[in-house]
Amino acid sequence: MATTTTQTDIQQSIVKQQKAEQRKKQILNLVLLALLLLAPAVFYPVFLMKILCFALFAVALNLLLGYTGLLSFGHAAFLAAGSYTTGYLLSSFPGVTTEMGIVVGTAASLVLGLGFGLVAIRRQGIYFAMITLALAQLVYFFFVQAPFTGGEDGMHGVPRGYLFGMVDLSDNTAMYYFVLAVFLAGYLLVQRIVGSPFGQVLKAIKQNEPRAVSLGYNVDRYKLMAFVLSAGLAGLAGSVKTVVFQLASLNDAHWHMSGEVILMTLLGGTGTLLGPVVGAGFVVTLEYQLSQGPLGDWVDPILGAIFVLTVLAFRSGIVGEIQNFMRKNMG
Amino acid sequence: MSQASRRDYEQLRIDGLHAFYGESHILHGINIEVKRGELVTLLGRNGAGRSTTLKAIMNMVGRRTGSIMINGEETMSCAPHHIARLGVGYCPEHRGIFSGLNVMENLTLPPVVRSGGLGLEEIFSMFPNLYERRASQGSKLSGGEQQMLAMARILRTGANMLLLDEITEGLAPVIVEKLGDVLVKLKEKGLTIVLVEQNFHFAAPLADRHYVMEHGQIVEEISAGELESKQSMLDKYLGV
Amino acid sequence: EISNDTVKIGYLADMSGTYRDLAGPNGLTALEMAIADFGGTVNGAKIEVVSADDRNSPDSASSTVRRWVENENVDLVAGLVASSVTIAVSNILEENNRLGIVSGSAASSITNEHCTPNHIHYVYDTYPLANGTASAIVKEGGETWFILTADYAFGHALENDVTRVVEENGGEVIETVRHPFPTSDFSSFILQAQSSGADVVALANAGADTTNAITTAGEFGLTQSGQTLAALLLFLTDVHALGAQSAQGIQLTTGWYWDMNEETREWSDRFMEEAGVRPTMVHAGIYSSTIQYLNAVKATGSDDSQTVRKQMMDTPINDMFAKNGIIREDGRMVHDMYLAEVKTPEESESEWDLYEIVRTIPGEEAYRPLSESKCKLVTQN
Amino acid sequence: MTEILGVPVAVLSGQLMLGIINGSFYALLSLGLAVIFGLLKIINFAHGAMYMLGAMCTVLMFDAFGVNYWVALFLAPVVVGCFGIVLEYFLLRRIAGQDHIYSLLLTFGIALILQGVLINIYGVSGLRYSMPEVFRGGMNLGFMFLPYYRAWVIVAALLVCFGTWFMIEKTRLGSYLRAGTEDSQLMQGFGINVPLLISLTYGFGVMLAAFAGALAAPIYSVSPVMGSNILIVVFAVVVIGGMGSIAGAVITGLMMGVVEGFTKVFYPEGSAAVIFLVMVVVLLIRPSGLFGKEA
Amino acid sequence: MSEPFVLETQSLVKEFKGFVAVNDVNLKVQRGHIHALIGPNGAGKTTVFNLLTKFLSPTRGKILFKGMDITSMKSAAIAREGVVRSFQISAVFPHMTALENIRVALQSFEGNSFRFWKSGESLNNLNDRCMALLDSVGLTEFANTTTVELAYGRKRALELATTLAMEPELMLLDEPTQGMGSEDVEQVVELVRKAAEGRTVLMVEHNLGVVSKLCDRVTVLAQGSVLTEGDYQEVSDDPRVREVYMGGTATKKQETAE
Ligand SMILES: Nc1ncnc2c1ncn2[C@@H]1O[C@H](COP(=O)(O)OP(=O)(O)OP(=O)(O)O)[C@@H](O)[C@H]1O
Ligand SMILES: Nc1ncnc2c1ncn2[C@@H]1O[C@H](COP(=O)(O)OP(=O)(O)OP(=O)(O)O)[C@@H](O)[C@H]1O
Ligand SMILES: [Mg+2]
Ligand SMILES: [Mg+2]
Repeated sequence: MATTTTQTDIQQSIVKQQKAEQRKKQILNLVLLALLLLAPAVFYPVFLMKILCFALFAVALNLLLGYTGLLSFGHAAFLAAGSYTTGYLLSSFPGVTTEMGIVVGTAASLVLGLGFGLVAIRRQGIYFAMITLALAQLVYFFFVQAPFTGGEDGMHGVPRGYLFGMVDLSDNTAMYYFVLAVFLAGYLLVQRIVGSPFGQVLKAIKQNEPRAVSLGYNVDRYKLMAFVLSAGLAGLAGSVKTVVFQLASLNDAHWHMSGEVILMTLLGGTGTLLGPVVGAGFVVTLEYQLSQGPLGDWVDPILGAIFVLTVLAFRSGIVGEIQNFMRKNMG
Repeated sequence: MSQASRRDYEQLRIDGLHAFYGESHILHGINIEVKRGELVTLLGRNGAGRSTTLKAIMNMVGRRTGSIMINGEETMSCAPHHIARLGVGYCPEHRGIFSGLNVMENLTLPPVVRSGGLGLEEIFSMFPNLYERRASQGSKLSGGEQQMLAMARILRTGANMLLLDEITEGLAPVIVEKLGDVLVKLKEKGLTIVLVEQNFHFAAPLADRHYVMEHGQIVEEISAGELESKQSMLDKYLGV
Repeated sequence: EISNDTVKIGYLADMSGTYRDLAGPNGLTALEMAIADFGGTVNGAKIEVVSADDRNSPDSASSTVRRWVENENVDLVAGLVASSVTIAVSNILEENNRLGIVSGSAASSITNEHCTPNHIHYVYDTYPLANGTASAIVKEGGETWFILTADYAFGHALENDVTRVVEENGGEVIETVRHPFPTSDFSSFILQAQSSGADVVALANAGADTTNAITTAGEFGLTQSGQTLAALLLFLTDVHALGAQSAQGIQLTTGWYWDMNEETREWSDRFMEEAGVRPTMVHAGIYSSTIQYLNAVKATGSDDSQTVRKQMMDTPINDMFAKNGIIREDGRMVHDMYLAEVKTPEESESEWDLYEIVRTIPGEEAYRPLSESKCKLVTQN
Repeated sequence: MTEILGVPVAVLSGQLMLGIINGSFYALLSLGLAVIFGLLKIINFAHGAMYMLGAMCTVLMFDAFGVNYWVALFLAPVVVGCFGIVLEYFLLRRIAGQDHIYSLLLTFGIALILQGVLINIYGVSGLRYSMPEVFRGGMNLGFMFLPYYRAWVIVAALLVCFGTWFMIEKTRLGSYLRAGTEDSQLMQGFGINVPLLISLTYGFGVMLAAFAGALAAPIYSVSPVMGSNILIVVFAVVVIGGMGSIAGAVITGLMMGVVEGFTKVFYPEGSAAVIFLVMVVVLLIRPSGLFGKEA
Repeated sequence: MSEPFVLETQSLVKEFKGFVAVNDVNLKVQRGHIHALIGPNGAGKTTVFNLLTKFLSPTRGKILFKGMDITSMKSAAIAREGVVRSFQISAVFPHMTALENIRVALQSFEGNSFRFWKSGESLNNLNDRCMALLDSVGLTEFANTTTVELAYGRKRALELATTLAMEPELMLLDEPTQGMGSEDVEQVVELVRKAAEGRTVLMVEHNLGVVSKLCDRVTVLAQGSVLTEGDYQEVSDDPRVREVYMGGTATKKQETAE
């Protein structure tokens, strides 16, 4: 008898804890939403949109890196695939509406992600990272050679167009709220995925793959699914970015971009939902601010120093460290 | 060194040892004394902190306070490699076989710290399996073979104080028996041994004294002679 | 009327990457020298400068320039190096009706298919580079050509231009090879060039690719075996890096050289005091174009882009950078170009004494004639 | 003249030779990377920067003190190696045992700092360094003109590669190194000064990169950015060879030099991408690389 | 369904580069039995397990599960068929709580694990069963503890609970009592006995006390081949088994176990 009461007690306390965490998450979401809704009043919208695009990109990567334990070193390929596809459609086919362009761009990345995934998914650890890098380099080569990308010059003058044929996106504020909506959709989707039964399995795979196999999970399929979802979201980020900036360039496909998004994610904190968002915001803001000021030619060394510092002093990333701190000081 | 050969010489003395893994406080003031040539065991339930005690001696836990004297020398500020050089051989709980090295390499890996260790022939005659598998990669050994290798490895170094963590784990009864004989021989040679064991039937006939641990503390010290009289108390602690 | 009573100039260039040395932080120095020389104010209005690193990324450049023009009232964007950045920026400038003066980019498409009524291309482009060097060499008897091209837009443009010039002058391009950008080991390509048997080996690439190719050509004795090496785009900084020893005898086309006359020497001495190096043609162009811009603002009393551009087009440029330079309706600043030959170590008297000006190529001859232009501003009329 | 696919055999043999030379650089660089990864489990993104430092050191020592090539070839790696040890001691050591990705981030940060600072001092156009007198000129092999210096590159690189392989696979020190990477704490428990061993290993790996840099100084444009592009190619080489496999890194380095060389003849545009194509194919067939041990 | 043997191997052979680890093993495990596989170290027991669950593929031979040939099936598929193993070296999900560890196992039956759009709360209905399982291995109070923080023995208990959660038809246990204190061994014996009701268990175990108490049938493996088979008494009386495996302790052990 005694054991059953303790059992239910414990179980209840677990559920209560879960509820409390859920509430915390919701409050956090609301705070985030409020901040982002009000942000254009304070900050320059184009700049905010850039942050949101990269934040979505980083959130997509984090689904793999933070929750599945797969380090993809080729995510730039998906960003660029979304970016170029949308750019090409919108500038070459006047009949294509903005949202159609974005949807097709995202779909292109999904397909590319599936291709990458099928090739890469069975490799382990560092080999996985490197094969994604290699594939991304081949994609880069394709974009350099393909005539429609404009090569090194890039693709310019992509029209922003009208959303659903009604909202004029050339207005920065309208564009901002559209980007915000897309970002939130992506963010909440990842939040949902991570908490879902599927997300639990991803976590299990990350922590002990052979064990997950022996529990009857076909881990390759799970990993592939996660990879494709992540690629699609990265493509979505690329598509939206193209609409915002009205251009697509090779920078999006370069391996530096793959590296940068990893850095953003780590800096913010992998395995936390908000981490990549904060990391992206931080890196984009920092690069922007530094490149403007008198330290213009010191951007790289300063970024480098920040990375070094992060690894040495705040290993769990900005958000991770805050969480740790709160945990410690709140029992 | 004349001092060291005196039988009642204190080989190991632990005073007020506390140890931590990050935030968690595992050992709460442990006091242990082991004389030269003695074999003592650390008994206790799972999670009592026995392995942690051995690791703390080797300076392999996060943080420790207190005092650990080996051969009369304070080692709290020593790096692990210095501790080994004092003649301490450590056989870890999870065997610690190097998967990238083959059996031979694993075996000859620990540097000889003192003369008087076992030769390779002696070791191979003790564990013929290892001889058969000598060119195999460490990771390809069976569980028991790894255990033998982990034990054999430190016998070679000539260490005069052995810290052995669950060495009978996963071994076939014949081998366990043989291992018991080995420990007896080592004791005869004057080695000091601290043994952490679950298999009380294995440890009981070998040990001079037993320390019983619970929740990171020593709760009882029982000498071999007292074993009978204190059996029921021991059973309570061990939950038999 | 001058908006906000300030003329605000934004300097945008690669401050930390591959193109740093040809414009970069020293370009900002040139710009500031120009403002100081102009007197620091124009018609009583302040002249302000903001600067930013474009990180060679059109995204970064766009968000910077958008904020400059939309929020900070920047009137002129100067510098502009990587062509992807330049094209992206010129689109924004057109949208917001501000002015840009491009000093660093090489692509001739900037005033051709990508022309806008809102920018001016000031210093050089691929067209005269090919024109100057290739025609001179063909005339000296270099009939068959092997072109080593960097495999990106700039390289392709240069390659096309060279091929056209060579063929127009009666020469023949027998082989072109496109190398990835960037490449560090050119030995394989140099070997191919050697075995092609061409008279002339032309390098249609830039920066480290060119210097690497030249070093390797020297090592493999390309010129000893009788072939001529032609580098189509070399900046003074590149030649300086190579040194007279490795670069001697190379012919190249430049828009300006510091040691041409008293005026250029006087200015570049001042520049060297500030920056510690001799100026490239881009640095000189930034200085010159800024002065011209401020003159136009002064003359018209306005900082409206079209007014100023019109005024600049109407005023021939005569300063230490150009003689009788004219800004055409497509935005191209047409001025004389120079065919230079790198001096031998014996001839070179100092670290920066590197060029011998062999010939002056008149502007009209050097640049793409308007009749061939695809610029919308030209074809509309 | 005999031809293969429309290219004369003489040209192809020349390209083969050049491929091997170029491969020697890859071999040296990937060897250092493999040593560091294999033994320290550090993904050394600062490797390109160390290569660059080796070359810069060679040039700067000449400019400042007139240090000649031979001395520099020895001194530059030592200086950079010591620098590597300092880095290891003060920075990398602190993240020992953490996930790979932290070492990646840390070394990437270090590379950014080194490169950025040097760009601000020396610019990007490159520094001059002239070919040492003894190596001027070359020999005619019949099918090609082989500069003496390139011949020297092969000899030097192969000697160093072989020496390294031997030390790691065949000596006792090597077995300490290999074991230390698996469980350094336990190794220390056996009485081996693992921290020192690790510092020295990192220093040594970095030294190999710097040696390659010093070798490259007379023939490639020496500038702060020279390391950043070669980095991922070298990573690819290490992966194709099998991470951590010393012999694999060397052999694959040479092979990739040759593959790239031939691509430069048949499809020059693709010569930068071909290594990645090879990598994808190899990993599809052998998931742990050509010489990697099965996981 | 009516074959008496749930699992059968036919001339199973596994060679590693010239070394024969498993040599022509014909193993028959009867439905409802607790069947022990014992033998000296390196005899090939773990390897047999690895073959049965396809962590290794056999060089030759056949594996039949309920009469069905599963020799060429993949690991995960075999697990879903109902053959589940525990690991010799403890293998939990270290950064999940004990409860979550079990839930992941239970979840694999729900068949909805692929639905990434489902809310995580849908998993809470599994909590009751998780708690029951945890309780049965004495881990109730650790339900909400992150697994890394558990002592070794508790990890093993958790591992066992996870395996049970899979409701396997055939459970493969590789040294389930290894590293456990004697009190826990007792508990595990009880647990295995309980768990074995209605299913079949094949276990490797060096603790002969456990074997003698639990097992209906014992197969002795030595040097890759079957040495003998029978119930515990028969096997322990076999002088060959005493020589290669049990040594003099056999009788002693048996006494203490009783
Ligand atoms: N790396 C670690 N981090 C945090 N806590 C740990 C760690 N290792 C062990 N512990 C905790 O320390 C306590 C003592 O563990 P220890 O391994 O010393 O126990 P033990 O007596 O050897 O038991 P066992 O029989 O399980 O080996 C346990 O409660 C365990 O949870
Ligand atoms: N991957 C492998 N490659 C080569 N040999 C192997 C491999 N795996 C196992 N072996 C060898 O096969 C033999 C059988 O190993 P196995 O792990 O099956 O033994 P076991 O019966 O489980 O022993 P234990 O009781 O010690 O766990 C051992 O000698 C081992 O060294
Ligand atoms: Mg223990
Ligand atoms: Mg086993």
